[in-house]
Amino acid sequence: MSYQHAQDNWFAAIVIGFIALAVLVNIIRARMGAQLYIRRIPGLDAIDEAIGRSTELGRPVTMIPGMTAFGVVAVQALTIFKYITKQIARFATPMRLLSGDPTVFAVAQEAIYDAYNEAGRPDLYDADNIRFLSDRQFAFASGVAGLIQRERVAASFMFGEFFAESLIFAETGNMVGAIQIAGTVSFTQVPFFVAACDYTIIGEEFYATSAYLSREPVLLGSLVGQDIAKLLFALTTLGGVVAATIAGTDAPIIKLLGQPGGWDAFWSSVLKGGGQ
Amino acid sequence: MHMLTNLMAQQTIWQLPEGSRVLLATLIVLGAFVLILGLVPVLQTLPPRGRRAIIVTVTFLAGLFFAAEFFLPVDWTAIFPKDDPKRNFLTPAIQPAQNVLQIIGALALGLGTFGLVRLHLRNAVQRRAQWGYSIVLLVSFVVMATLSILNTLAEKEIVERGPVLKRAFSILFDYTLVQLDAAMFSLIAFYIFSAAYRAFRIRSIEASILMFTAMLVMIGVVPLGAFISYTLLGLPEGASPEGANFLTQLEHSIGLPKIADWVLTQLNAPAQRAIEFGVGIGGLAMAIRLWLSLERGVT
Amino acid sequence: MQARTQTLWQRILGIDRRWLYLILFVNIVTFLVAPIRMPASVSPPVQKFHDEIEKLQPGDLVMISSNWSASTLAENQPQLEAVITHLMRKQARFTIISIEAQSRDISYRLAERVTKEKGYQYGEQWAHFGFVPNLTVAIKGMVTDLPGTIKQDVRGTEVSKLPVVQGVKSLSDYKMIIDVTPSGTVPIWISYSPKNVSILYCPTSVMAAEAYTYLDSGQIKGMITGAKGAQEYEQLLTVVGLGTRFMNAISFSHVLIIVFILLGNFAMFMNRLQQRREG
Amino acid sequence: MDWLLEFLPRNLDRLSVWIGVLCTLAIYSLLYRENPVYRFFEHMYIGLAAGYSLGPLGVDILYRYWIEPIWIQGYWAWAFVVPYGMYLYFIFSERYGWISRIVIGTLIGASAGLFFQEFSSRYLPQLNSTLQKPLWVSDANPDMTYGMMINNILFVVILLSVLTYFTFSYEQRGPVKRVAIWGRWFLMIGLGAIFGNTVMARMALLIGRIYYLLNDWLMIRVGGG
Repeated sequence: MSYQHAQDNWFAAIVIGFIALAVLVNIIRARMGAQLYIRRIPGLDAIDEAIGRSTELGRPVTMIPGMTAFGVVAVQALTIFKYITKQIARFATPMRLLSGDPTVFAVAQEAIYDAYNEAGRPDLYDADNIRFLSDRQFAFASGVAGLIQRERVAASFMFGEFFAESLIFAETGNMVGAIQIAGTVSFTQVPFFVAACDYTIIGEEFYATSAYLSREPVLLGSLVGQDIAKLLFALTTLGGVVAATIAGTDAPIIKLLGQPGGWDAFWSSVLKGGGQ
Repeated sequence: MHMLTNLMAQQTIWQLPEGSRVLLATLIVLGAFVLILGLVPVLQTLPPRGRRAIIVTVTFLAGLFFAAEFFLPVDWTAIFPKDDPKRNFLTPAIQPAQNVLQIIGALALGLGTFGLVRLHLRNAVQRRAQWGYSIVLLVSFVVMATLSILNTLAEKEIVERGPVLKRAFSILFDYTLVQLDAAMFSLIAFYIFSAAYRAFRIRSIEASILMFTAMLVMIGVVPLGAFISYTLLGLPEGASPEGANFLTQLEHSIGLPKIADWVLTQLNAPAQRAIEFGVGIGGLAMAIRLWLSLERGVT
Repeated sequence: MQARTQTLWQRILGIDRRWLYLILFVNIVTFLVAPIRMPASVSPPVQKFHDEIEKLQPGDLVMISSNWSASTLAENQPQLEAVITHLMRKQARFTIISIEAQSRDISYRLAERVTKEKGYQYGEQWAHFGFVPNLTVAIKGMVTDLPGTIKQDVRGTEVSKLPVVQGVKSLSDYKMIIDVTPSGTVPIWISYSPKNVSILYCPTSVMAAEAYTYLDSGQIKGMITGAKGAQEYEQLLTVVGLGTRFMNAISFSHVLIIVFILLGNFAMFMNRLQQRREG
Repeated sequence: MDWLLEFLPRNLDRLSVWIGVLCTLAIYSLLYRENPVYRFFEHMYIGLAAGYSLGPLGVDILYRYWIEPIWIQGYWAWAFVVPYGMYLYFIFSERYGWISRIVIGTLIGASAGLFFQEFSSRYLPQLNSTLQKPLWVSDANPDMTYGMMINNILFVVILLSVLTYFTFSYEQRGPVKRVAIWGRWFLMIGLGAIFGNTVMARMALLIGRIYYLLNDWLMIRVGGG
């Protein structure tokens, strides 16, 4: 059940092409000045409140991308942390960024340095505040739990991909009374964040976060494209189940819509028809 | 193209001749270091715009390689032999490309470790608060790194695995590190209890739904659920008989284990799938923006 | 705001979490030791597992692959104990193999204890092959030349000199492979082991979901899922083992959590009521 | 007396049990509060973990993918990979820092490019399996029961309403808002189910540890018999 190449089912190429088009067209539209809307995402409004509290108490803010391996999710998490860092730079609030992946750690160094620079406070940047603890899941968790308790952090931001250790972070943060905002694409960890954090950003909200925070036209435009893509998924689902109801689950159309190897029969019939 | 792969298989241009391989290889590696690091002063003369152009180009090319390999048709049976049809001309290069990423990952690990050691060395040298613990970390790091590297080399049969190495490694890895893993992992059991106690209150509709489903599943998945449903309440166990009427069917499907299973497979699965679709689409849009350097993200 | 003494309900609501931790700990210790039995309903995969072993003749050879260590002890140890007990009952011979030092030590110690109780002879009726670093390579090797691949057992005896595998040249001389594991090793066994050898599977509860397709297709002949499956298995064997104890402790920890959730809600309700009454 | 003799760390096997117990108790002390013992073990833990990784994830990878191909097999072109990767180390330099971004750019580009395959193989089969859910018992699907029909309809309804909740670019109001709220409630059902289902696995972890303390350390026989 997996795709090595687009040819395993050309529907993949069609879907990706459609989504890419929808995203790019709307990015261009946004750049040309179209006014785009984004709905409220409650947890994100609390970021400023959390930063404010940290500043008041003079205790640090932690940013935890967890064990997220370097990739699209990690870059998004770092983009969010960069935004948060720009905010705290204004008040010179202390921060710690704790990563469990060395590549993410390396990129985070750059991102945070940039954030302080862009906020006009390069003097506040201290490389020691961006830390790689361990790439071993629970060694990392023990380090984070210890640090959260020792430094009695006032606000904790957890963004990225998380595994079983999520609850260790969230509960220790809760113990010291930190305001906690978590955002993750890992569905299985969402319930634990919901139970232990003040606000939880779920699923795709994670990718909408940077658009919401920065209101950059490119990101808002992309979001419109993403909504169109979801509409495509919804319509495909509706159309597909109706087709399956009428013609049965073995109907050729169902095979064409994303079943690995589903186009083989189609191609062979076309090729045979053409060849003879 | 097939000829080219054949050529590569015979190793005429890519492979050094057998005889003086070690010396030649060493020279080439040294040359590569001089060449690549020698580029740095040249790169440094670029204006900011040129620097950005290089980064954007490199990003695009790296993405293009993997994207093209995925999208290009693979059944070029005229070019490739029939027994191996699932590839295009880029496919043979995928494994080497993955290896390059692995090597960069290993170098990044060196970077991360360097950062960790530097922080704690500074703590120790400058006698910052709690510097004693930094010493603990450094000592355990040095000892374990030595043993672990020796152990890896012993696996490659480069060094001999003496009894001391074997014992010491086993004590530090099997009896310390693994035990610490298990202990830290099991802490979650305590935390799951306190989190449930605190959070599962009938405060809002959402919190109540969360609480009731969690409790239902919790009871349903352990034998106690079966005990309550089948022994105490006397509900019929197992699947309902063929052609049974609606009431019998209902009776057979309201045991707690059945309901818990139904919630997990029929109610949880579509919600999870919807989230997955959103995450996939969001990730795809992000990947496109990063590939084309459309957003001022982290680079 | 003047300081007021807390009511009982407020105290319950604001209970120090350390009390919760202590209560959970004590609860688990109690139900681990307490001799309470709760009947389990035996699920089809466990029944199939049991029937498959019942088919063994005395002297048949079984390979047990044991890859768990400290973290998943509560799920995998009851499985391994129950399986070995059943194999000994059927007078089958068995050998154990692991993929890392950790799981080798833990499974060797366990098998030694369990076999000693029933008077099973090491070397004659069972043996431990130690650990192989790469499972795929090891299975491929064992299929062509078993003694040459393993070389020595865990006690340093040459495999070719062990009576238990006397005359065994290949993995295909075995009747059955039982994989007791917390990780994804079973696809490797399925892919590389000889087709005439049937495979049984003992995963943790988290891993079990992915295995149902193999069960449907008959690539694995039976499955014991976590401690819960072990309890069902023990019931089939009519013994009270670790599975029953562990499952008891798990069941009652669930009860504890639910009781506390209800208590918390009740306290919240009463507290509100009281506050409203006080105006 | 016999018990005490057995209990004490009199040989290496026993000592290893004691070490394991010490580690466990030190970690558990965090439950009471952060303390010097925990701190000691935490730092030791991170040191050990960092040291351990260098073997399998550092030396092993470099040996297998770099040293072996060049020096033993003679594929000289690999020589350029490590110096290029070394650009990453310029990160610590203020002046040359930007050079590390070339390598980071490579990594970002690669992960973006790889995402196309990940997207296809992870999400499209899921989409396809959603399509195989007929909503009505009919001749086209002879094996279907009324139970399956209800489940299929529920599946599609939940999927679409949760998907509606996750739209961002317009104001959700009227019927759309109602659907989105339902979507969020369905989501909570899913989350509750996962919570409840995970409790068992986590309790098993703790029971494993407690069993270790009781059985291996205190030598209290639990179970069996």
